[in-house]
Amino acid sequence: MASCACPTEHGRTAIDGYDPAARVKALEQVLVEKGYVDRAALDVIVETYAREVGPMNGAKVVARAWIDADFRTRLLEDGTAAAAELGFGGRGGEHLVIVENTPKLHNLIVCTLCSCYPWPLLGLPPVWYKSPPYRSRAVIEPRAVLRDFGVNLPETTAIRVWDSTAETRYLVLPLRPEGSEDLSEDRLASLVTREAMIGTGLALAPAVAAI
Amino acid sequence: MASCACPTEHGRTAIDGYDPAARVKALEQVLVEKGYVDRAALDVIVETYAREVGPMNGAKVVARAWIDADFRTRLLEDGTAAAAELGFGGRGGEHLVIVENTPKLHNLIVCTLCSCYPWPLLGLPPVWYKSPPYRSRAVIEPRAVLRDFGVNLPETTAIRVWDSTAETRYLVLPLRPEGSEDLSEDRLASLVTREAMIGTGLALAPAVAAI
Amino acid sequence: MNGAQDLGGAMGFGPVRPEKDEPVFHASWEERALALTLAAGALGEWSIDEGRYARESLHPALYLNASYYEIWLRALERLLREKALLDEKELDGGQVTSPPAPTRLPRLTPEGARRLMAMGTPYRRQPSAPARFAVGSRVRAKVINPRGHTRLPRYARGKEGVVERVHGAHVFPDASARGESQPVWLYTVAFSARELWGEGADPALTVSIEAFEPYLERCEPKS
Amino acid sequence: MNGAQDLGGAMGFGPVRPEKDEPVFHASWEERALALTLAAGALGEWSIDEGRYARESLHPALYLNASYYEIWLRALERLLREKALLDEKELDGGQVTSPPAPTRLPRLTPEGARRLMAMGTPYRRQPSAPARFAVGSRVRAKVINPRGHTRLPRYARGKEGVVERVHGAHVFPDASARGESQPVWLYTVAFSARELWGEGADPALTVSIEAFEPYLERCEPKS
Repeated sequence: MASCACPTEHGRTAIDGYDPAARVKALEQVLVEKGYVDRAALDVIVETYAREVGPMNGAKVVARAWIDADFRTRLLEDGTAAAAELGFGGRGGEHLVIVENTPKLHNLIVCTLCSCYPWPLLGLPPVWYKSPPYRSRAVIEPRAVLRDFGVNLPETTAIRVWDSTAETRYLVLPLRPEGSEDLSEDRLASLVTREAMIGTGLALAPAVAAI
Repeated sequence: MASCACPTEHGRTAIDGYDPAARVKALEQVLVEKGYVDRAALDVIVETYAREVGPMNGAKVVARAWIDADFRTRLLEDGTAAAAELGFGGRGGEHLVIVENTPKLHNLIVCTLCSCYPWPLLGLPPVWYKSPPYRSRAVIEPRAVLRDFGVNLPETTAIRVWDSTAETRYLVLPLRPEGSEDLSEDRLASLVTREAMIGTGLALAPAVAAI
Repeated sequence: MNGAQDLGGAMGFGPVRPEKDEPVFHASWEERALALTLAAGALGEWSIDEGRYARESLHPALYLNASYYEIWLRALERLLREKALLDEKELDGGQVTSPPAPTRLPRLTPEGARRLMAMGTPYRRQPSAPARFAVGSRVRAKVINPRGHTRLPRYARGKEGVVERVHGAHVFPDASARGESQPVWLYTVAFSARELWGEGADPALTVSIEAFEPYLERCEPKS
Repeated sequence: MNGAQDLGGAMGFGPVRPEKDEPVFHASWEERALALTLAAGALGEWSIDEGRYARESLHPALYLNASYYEIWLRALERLLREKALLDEKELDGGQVTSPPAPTRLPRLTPEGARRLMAMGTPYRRQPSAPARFAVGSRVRAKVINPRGHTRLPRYARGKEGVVERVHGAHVFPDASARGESQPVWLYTVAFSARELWGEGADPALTVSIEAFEPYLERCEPKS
């Protein structure tokens, strides 16, 4: 056993014996019995985020912005309204702001205080996004964080970090990769990873995406 | 099981299975075998702090200051030298500073960054002194901390908190209690609690000490 | 509050560890913890800000050892208890022992859940006063250390920045967490890393926060 | 470093719980953890500041869940490993598997232990330059966020105070933790609670820190 083991997110025993799986089961039972909660409504919520809402939504928005300059303009001006044109919006994305990468400026999204994230465009946030290493370091050493993701930006590239401390929700419009000029909107969307829209990654090169 | 249980200091299982009692036993064995450590020297260290050095030392310094105005002056001017007159000094007290309570000013000692404490005068610090509740709150809401100790100071009493962020070590010279005019130096020392010398308590009234 | 949630600039947590092909949920209890949190929240008994405050009020040693859904779940239990929807026995025993309490909003139906996900609940409000600041205003984040909920992170307090965006008037979280309604102007305020972190900061780094007007004062330029 | 050790002003830890008639040690392993830390430290392989840095480098989730002697013990293991006095196998297995390494100072004898306790190791040094500040000087604690060891707590950074005492030149912990020797002037600097904590701070509260000269800059009065 290493003496400086870092606590893991899963498969861990809480210090006070708290067992989330057992607690949540009992809690659901009692809330349903007391009439506060309808199990079918819970299923709808789970289904929504397990299947319907995820990074594929944001990727469609990005791809459209890459091929449609007018949409791009509207998107950067009013993210909520432009995303709604494609049918995206709702809970956790009531006030969307899209920020644009340029060859000289790289954007990065974080929520240091909790886990704010543009749900309608990206779905639920990944564990790392909600965890102390990312939340603590993104605002003080984002270049080092980017290296954890295998992204090495030139020192001359400015970095802009957006700490989501209100109900405004940010999404990065990544740079359109080289060699993607002839791709269809669908193919373009397949280049747009979740990480690219958070800013911890870049859009994939067409060759990589094709593999 | 309460869901907001506060971790206890003792009898707790570390999240990573670390067992301090087993680790320290194995560690001592290996360090002795490799010749880095002499068990008899370890015993001397333990004996020193288990029996010889403790708050009774500081109490003697305080009692002397209460009855000897010249000593008090020297003590407030150079704590290290004055404590040495009574034979006290050494590790963890190389640079002693004594601060004096007055009817209008109450002093409180803390080490927000670790556990700095005037060892030669007070011995080893109590658990609460080293723990997050005290270290976090003493510098922002000392009056509330004092209430945890049953001490209610008038709002008009100024509070001065000394955060021990260097090798200087602080001790509070508490107010001499009323009704203690005729007591011997030894009896006076018995009124001086550890808490009184940290600033989380006051010197005992003679009647209380006699019970 | 200066709780464990206020992580910006903290050190010692190690590298960020992205998980390859991470699933949306890692266990079925996570699905239910999410759904229960949303469905119980839809009863209208607490605001999103009260919910956040319940999470950040967890003992820091628990907060930093818990997975995020465990934090949500512990906070949900706390809210249900505080609002007297469930009592301690019901939480611990999993058995109903008291009659249901009335709630501000009715139980969420499946259709209502679909609507809630699709529409959200906007936080923009009619302003009650003109904005004090405009794009380009130099502002300083106040030094405050409230015991209650706040969305001004410690790392920005006392620091000077520039207003970059004006988002209109929004629900003020510090008041909302106390059950009060107080729309205030919301701004994006950008700070140089040098201002936030001092010597040795990345010279090409700018960090912004979303700052509610009560967090800000007009900046008196340094002499 | 901005580790879990930097607790001043943090919230959520609950009340202070003094223990009635608290014993000096709560278990025999605590006695040995203390004695081993002191005896191993006397080998001269690390400074008190390297020792502190080893403690504050513990993962915050571990630091906040550990008793204080457990923190010491985990840090001691780390130092012994880093200085190659013990290897991982020896730490985990409790069996010697490698020859002892040479140390700067010899093994502490019982007599040496008595002397160490009685004499201590003073930290005052000959100054290499005159003091920049005097009693009454108005100073500002710099905004710094070093990755390494520092004794300037976060709550004081960027804040203005007054020099109250001058302690002479002392070992500078930030350098000492890197194994470097650099005596610098040490001051007591007092801050009003209003300056440290802002609105709502106790108006009759003053807090001082012990500040090494490199932490301070002459204060330009606010306009």
